[in-house]
Amino acid sequence: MGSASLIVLFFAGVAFAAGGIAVARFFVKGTKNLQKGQAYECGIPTTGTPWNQFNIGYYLYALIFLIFDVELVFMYPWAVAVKKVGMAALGEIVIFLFILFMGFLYAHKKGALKWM
Amino acid sequence: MFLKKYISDVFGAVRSLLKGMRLTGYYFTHRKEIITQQYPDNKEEMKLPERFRGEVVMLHDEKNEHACTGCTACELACPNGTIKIITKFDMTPEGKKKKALDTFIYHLELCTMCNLCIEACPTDAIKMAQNFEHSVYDRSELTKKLNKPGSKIREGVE
Amino acid sequence: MSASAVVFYILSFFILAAGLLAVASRKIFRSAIWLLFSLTGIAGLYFWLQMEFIAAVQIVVYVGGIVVLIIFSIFLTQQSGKDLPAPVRSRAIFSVLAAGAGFMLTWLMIRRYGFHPVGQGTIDASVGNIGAQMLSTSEHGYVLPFEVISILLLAAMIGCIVIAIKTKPEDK
Amino acid sequence: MLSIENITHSIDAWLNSMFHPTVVLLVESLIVGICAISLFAVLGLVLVLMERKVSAYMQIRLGPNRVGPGGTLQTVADTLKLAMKEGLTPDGADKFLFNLAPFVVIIVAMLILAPVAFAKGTQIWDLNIGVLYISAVSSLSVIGILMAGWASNNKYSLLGAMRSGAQIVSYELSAGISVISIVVLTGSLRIQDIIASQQDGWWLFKGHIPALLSFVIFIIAVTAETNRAPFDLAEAESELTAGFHTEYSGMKFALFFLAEYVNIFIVCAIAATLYLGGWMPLHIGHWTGFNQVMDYIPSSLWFMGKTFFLIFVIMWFRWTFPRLRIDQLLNLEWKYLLPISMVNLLLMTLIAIEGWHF
Amino acid sequence: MDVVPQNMADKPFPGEVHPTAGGGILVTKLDEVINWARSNSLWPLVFGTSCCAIEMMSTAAAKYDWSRFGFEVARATPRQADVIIIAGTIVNKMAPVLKRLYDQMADPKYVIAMGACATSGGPFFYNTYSVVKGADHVIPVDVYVAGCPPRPEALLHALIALQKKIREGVS
Amino acid sequence: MNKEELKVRLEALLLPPTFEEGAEWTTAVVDPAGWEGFARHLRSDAGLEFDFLFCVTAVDWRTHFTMVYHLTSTLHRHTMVVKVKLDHDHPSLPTVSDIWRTAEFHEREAFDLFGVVFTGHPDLRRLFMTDEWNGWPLRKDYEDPVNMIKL
Amino acid sequence: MNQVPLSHILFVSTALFFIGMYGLFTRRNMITMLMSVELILNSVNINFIAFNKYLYPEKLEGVFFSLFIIAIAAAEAAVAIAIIINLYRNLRSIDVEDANEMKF
Amino acid sequence: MIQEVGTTEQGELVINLGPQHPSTHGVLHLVITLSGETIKKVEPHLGYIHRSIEKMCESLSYRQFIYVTSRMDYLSSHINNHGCALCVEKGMQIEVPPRAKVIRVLMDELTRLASHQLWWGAMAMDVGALTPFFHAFREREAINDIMEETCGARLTMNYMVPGGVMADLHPDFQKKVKEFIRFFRTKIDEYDELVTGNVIFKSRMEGIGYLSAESAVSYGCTGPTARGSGVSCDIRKLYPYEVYGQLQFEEVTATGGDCFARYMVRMQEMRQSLSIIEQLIDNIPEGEFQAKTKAVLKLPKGEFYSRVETARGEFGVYIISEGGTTPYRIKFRSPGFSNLSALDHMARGYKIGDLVAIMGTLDLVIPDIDR
Ligand code: SF4
Ligand code: SF4
Ligand code: SF4
Repeated sequence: MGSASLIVLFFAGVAFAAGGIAVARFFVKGTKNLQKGQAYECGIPTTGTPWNQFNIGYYLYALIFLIFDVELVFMYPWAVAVKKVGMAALGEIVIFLFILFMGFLYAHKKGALKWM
Repeated sequence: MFLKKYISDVFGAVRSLLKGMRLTGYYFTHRKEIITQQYPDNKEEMKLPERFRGEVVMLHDEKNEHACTGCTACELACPNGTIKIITKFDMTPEGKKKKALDTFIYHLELCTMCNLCIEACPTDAIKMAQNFEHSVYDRSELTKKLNKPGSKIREGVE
Repeated sequence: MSASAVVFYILSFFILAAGLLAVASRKIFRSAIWLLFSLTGIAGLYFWLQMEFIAAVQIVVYVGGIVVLIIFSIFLTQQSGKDLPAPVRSRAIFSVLAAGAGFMLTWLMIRRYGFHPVGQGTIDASVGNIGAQMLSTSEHGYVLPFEVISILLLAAMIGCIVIAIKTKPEDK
Repeated sequence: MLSIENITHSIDAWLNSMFHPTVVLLVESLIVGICAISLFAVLGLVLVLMERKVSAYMQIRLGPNRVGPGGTLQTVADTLKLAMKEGLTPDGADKFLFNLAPFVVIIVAMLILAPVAFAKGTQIWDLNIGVLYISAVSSLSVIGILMAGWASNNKYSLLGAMRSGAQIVSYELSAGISVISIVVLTGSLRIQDIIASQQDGWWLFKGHIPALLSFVIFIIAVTAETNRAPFDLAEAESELTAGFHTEYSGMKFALFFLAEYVNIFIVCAIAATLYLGGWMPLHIGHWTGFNQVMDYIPSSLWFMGKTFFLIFVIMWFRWTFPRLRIDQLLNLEWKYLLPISMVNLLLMTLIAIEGWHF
Repeated sequence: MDVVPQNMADKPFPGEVHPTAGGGILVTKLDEVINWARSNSLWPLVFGTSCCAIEMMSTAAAKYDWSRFGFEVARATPRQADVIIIAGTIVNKMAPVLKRLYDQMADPKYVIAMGACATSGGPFFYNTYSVVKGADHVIPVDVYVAGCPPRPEALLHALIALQKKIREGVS
Repeated sequence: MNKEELKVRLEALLLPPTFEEGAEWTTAVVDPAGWEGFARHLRSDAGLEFDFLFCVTAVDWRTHFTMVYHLTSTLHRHTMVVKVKLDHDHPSLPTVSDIWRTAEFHEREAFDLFGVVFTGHPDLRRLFMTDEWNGWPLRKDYEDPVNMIKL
Repeated sequence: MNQVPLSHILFVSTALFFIGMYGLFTRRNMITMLMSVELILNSVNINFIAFNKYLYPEKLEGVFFSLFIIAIAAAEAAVAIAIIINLYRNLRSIDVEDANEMKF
Repeated sequence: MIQEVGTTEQGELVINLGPQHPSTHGVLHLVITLSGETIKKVEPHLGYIHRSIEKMCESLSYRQFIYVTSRMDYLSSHINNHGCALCVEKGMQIEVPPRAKVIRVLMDELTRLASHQLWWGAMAMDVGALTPFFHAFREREAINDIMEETCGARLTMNYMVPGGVMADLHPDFQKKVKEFIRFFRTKIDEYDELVTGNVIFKSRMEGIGYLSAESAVSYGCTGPTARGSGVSCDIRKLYPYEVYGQLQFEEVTATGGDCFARYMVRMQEMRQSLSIIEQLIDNIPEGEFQAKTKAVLKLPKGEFYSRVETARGEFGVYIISEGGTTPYRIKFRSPGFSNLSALDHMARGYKIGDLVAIMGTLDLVIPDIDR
């Protein structure tokens, strides 16, 4: 099957998830009480909301990831063509990776890959 | 230098990980190491040590007689009020009034199996049984009367 | 209308609706999610156009990268539970009018201009061809941009780090 | 010989002979959809049971053995139970996204199935960018997790989701590079081409040390990408109770659970395809006799065997290792896996161009 | 802290004993299947307050291995758990937490009171100012198991008793 | 230093305490006012260096309270006990949590169960009981008809 | 594919472009503005691909252009977000208006 | 106040860990202030298992109160009982027969082993390795079986009585213990293989949760927690009771002060306990297992303090007697209480994952802290 399969699979996924959830909707009558809907935090009422600024050290990784991700994207066509093109391709990728590796080293040196 | 350390780091790490995997792998492949006892199915062959304390029982002989004089020593010895002894006055043949046990109430739900009551009992009327299957749906079922209905004190026990 | 066309219209509707919600939603996290859907829809459009490679790239870079980054920065800088302030009424009207007028204008131009296929024959937009052309040093080769991209990425990375790390000591 | 390939072909032929092409398409879609759904269900049941049994044996105990013969119905009972459990939505949650998240995760898991070759000629769509497609679509699942974590309005969920966000995106890189290093050898992204290139031996054996290295890196990276222990920080039980799915219950939780296992299956299938030849039986160079013997084993068995072996390895990891801490986890990726895999890729390229592989 | 004993504030302790839901026995085929599934997949909440929790862990561990019954999937969040095994003493400060955890569980949910403390306060029944005299003052309990602590087999027995109860559709 | 030497050494202090006899360890009794200074001496004076406060107890004697501090020195391995007598109605005492960090929790405990107020304590709150709990449960006159079932 | 005229695809891309424009005009928050910019870039990409497909099917130029646009967009997004975060750290706000006041 | 807001100005998040949480080993409630993943502050909230044992003991007789103490630190229940019995004996000046002394020490060391085994399993589980837990319980079950045979219960044995032990050793005791020693010697090497040497585990432990010797003393830490920082504080060595003075064993200390040091101290202690048991098992003197005591015990007026070394550190019993049959005031000095107070100091600046590891190496038993 061709690209139609994506549509089929998409709907299969929807059907699967919806079916599963609907069963419970249909059969189970949950009891209601005041505390049920509150957020769970080890049995203690939560204070404040997590939907707030959140000091995370992850974003630098995400930034650098994005750059490398793009690099990866360019490497796919390269990888496919590399056997056809031969040695030149190796040279090209060495230059390509070398430049990026510089950036990587720089990031490392600057401590961007250190946890904050 | 840096590279050497880097590589030896990686190798050391992988070695230690493989060691752990070897051990779990060993257990995975050696079923004889499994020590599980299948509880409800092994009831027959299950042998509990005779000292195991499961619950307090009162010994009755075949004539439905027990050795409890109703002295309340066990009640006093019990640290958490598990035992309630209700006494009554029996008439001895000589026409004297004599204190005797009426009901031995035992709150299994309170008992901590500490053995102090058994130690305290002067006549060894009670002992620890090995029964441990105490699950009930209603907790009032756990309050027990230990002396059987109609039982009376064995002759000669003071 | 064939099935394929139906798919196209559904996809376009999806893209536009999600895009519209992305710019109109008052909850910033939802906004990001709608953007995500819109971008995924565009990837779907590329699939439909049989440009699988570009579609995959679209997903990898936009969905897997940029949107995740946007979500992270939302966590970092926003009270993501709070509603964004509603746009000022006058400004909203102006924007609608401006965008609408622009759209009409462009649309009219597009309608007027007839597009005619220039080239003949087709080339398979497969990864192999893309790769070959990318690596070729001939006139139509893209090897120079390919290398330049790496420099661009290097620059971006250094830029990011310099900017993001700048205030770090004060934080600590 | 009865093989899946023959069955699919005969069904296709029969349908085409009987009905109009559109009807055929519709019927086939239906079949594919049902197959996919049942595959999901079966995978979920089997893998969860397998996990429980594997863990039990490693932990010197018996594992489920009382429900059904030898405990085989255990996961059926679990699934039924979960389906019959209330699926509650917290009051404070963003209800729409909260309920959408399991859908996203499941749909993504479904979509990745498309190019997986289950047996010779059994593939839903032999896409020309097969492996790229898989790594692209699987990067979508992080969105589902982030969505779930954020929408729950729960601190544990949010922390877990962000951890997993950072983790998944990071490990995508080395997984991607590992894939590329095989693509360098095969010169094609198409799954069938990759498998065909292993006619005379699997890449793991043909590709010298670099192939082995990239295989190891790939396994580590996908373990991390699927949030499995020792990289299960997103749901680190001893830290964040249940991580991003803390607030999910009933079927909604089951869907996350299921998606996790299906993802494991898929990544292991990909690893098997890339390095162990997918459904390709074990062939060694020109030992024709040996190769023919191997061919007698149905291709689907080969595929499943390899995949399940890899799944077992990943489970083995889980039940052996302690969990990493978040900074160590990212360190591992950025300081070890990524540089190593980059260098490894260059080596691989050299091998590929010079044709040094077998 | 802000642990307002929501449920305790208005009623003085010991308060009332919560009755266990019961009554209508369902016997249709479907219910039978559902109850079979439910009874065989009781996922406990990771909840242990004191000594009994150690015996609960022993039950989970290799020698007694409650995974044979499919109980081993201990969930840390009440949303995904089916049964609370109250393993240990409940004190007044913990009672609102327990209540809250119970409330936050998704239906259907079950409770096992393990040990003397959870059943009745046990050793801490008399002369203590802070112990809840039985967990059923806080939440309804399905199965009680006495002992201090009950040995692992006793807990397994309680779990089997709970399975039986579910299968008969009593709760 | 043995018991006697320790006693001599303590008597040489600026505000010498009184001693109780017959106990296992040297037992000094000081009043609340002098306690903080005394404690500092105990902690830092050369030769004493009681750096390890291993037990803090409050005792309700119906007429007054006593705080009992068990101290030991990890350097010289000698042990002593300090008792501080407190008023029954308003028991209050300067904190020593800045001298021995461990006192912070122990004093909170004494506050929680006996109602002894430690002035200058960084964070004097209920430790075991809920914040809205009434009364000081370990005092002898504590009555709780609701929770406490007397045997 | 062939039943759909090129102009319909162009309609989509144009509409998306102006949706992005609208967002850019109304939003005051830098992150949402960045999101609008992404929409605009995407609409351009659609055009490149569509033109390539419909008008120059024998070439790959459009593909390459959109590839590079995506790369540049990613780099741009990365830098933009770094700037936004930095601004946020200094100003505790990422409203454009606030950013104007601070000249640096 | 911070708790009102949930998130402070600087993007710090206030999060509750416990009372129901897999890694707090019971009902400890920690309020953690986080900045990202980094811990800014840990505030323990206690009392979720405060069972008013001290109050209760004021109305229990000297025979009775011992059994409650096994519910405090239930993992060292024998040692707790031992401390109480010692204190009563000190007050009554009861001379314990030598056989009872040896039995007590044997039981103490077995308990310590069982406790450390459980700790090892639980701690490995905290850092995410699940299998060690089951392996640890296998050995623990072996000890439990021995205990059950002699004492009649698996966990809360109530075996010590003032003046000796409640019952004589089971005839099989010696044989079983020897078997166990042989068995455990092989298994403890497996422990090292599975966890100690593991690179992930090591990196989770090394340099984490640093506690200097001075702060350890100042915070009143005892037991392996303090010994991991190089503070010598083993009561068995410093103030020997029963037969400890005549035994050959080492006080294990390490100087690292981090989680790994504490971990190693406990691992070594297991080996030391084994050697103590080996020394004693063949030399159990014959004789009475219980001194003759009066039926009702009355302590003379006065104050009595006794201390023993539990698996977690120094356990003190402080009895103030007015001369009656019940104590006037009784105070238990629990090791965990002081150890816990150092948690905030140790955890600041580390990650959540580290906090869990630190708590693991502190080996907290919450009822012991709350009493
Ligand atoms: S065993 Fe202990 S608790 Fe139980 S009745 Fe006897 S003395 Fe009381
Ligand atoms: S059981 Fe024994 S101690 Fe108790 S009342 Fe009867 S005779 Fe007395
Ligand atoms: S019943 Fe006994 S063992 Fe269980 S928690 Fe209570 S005191 Fe501890």
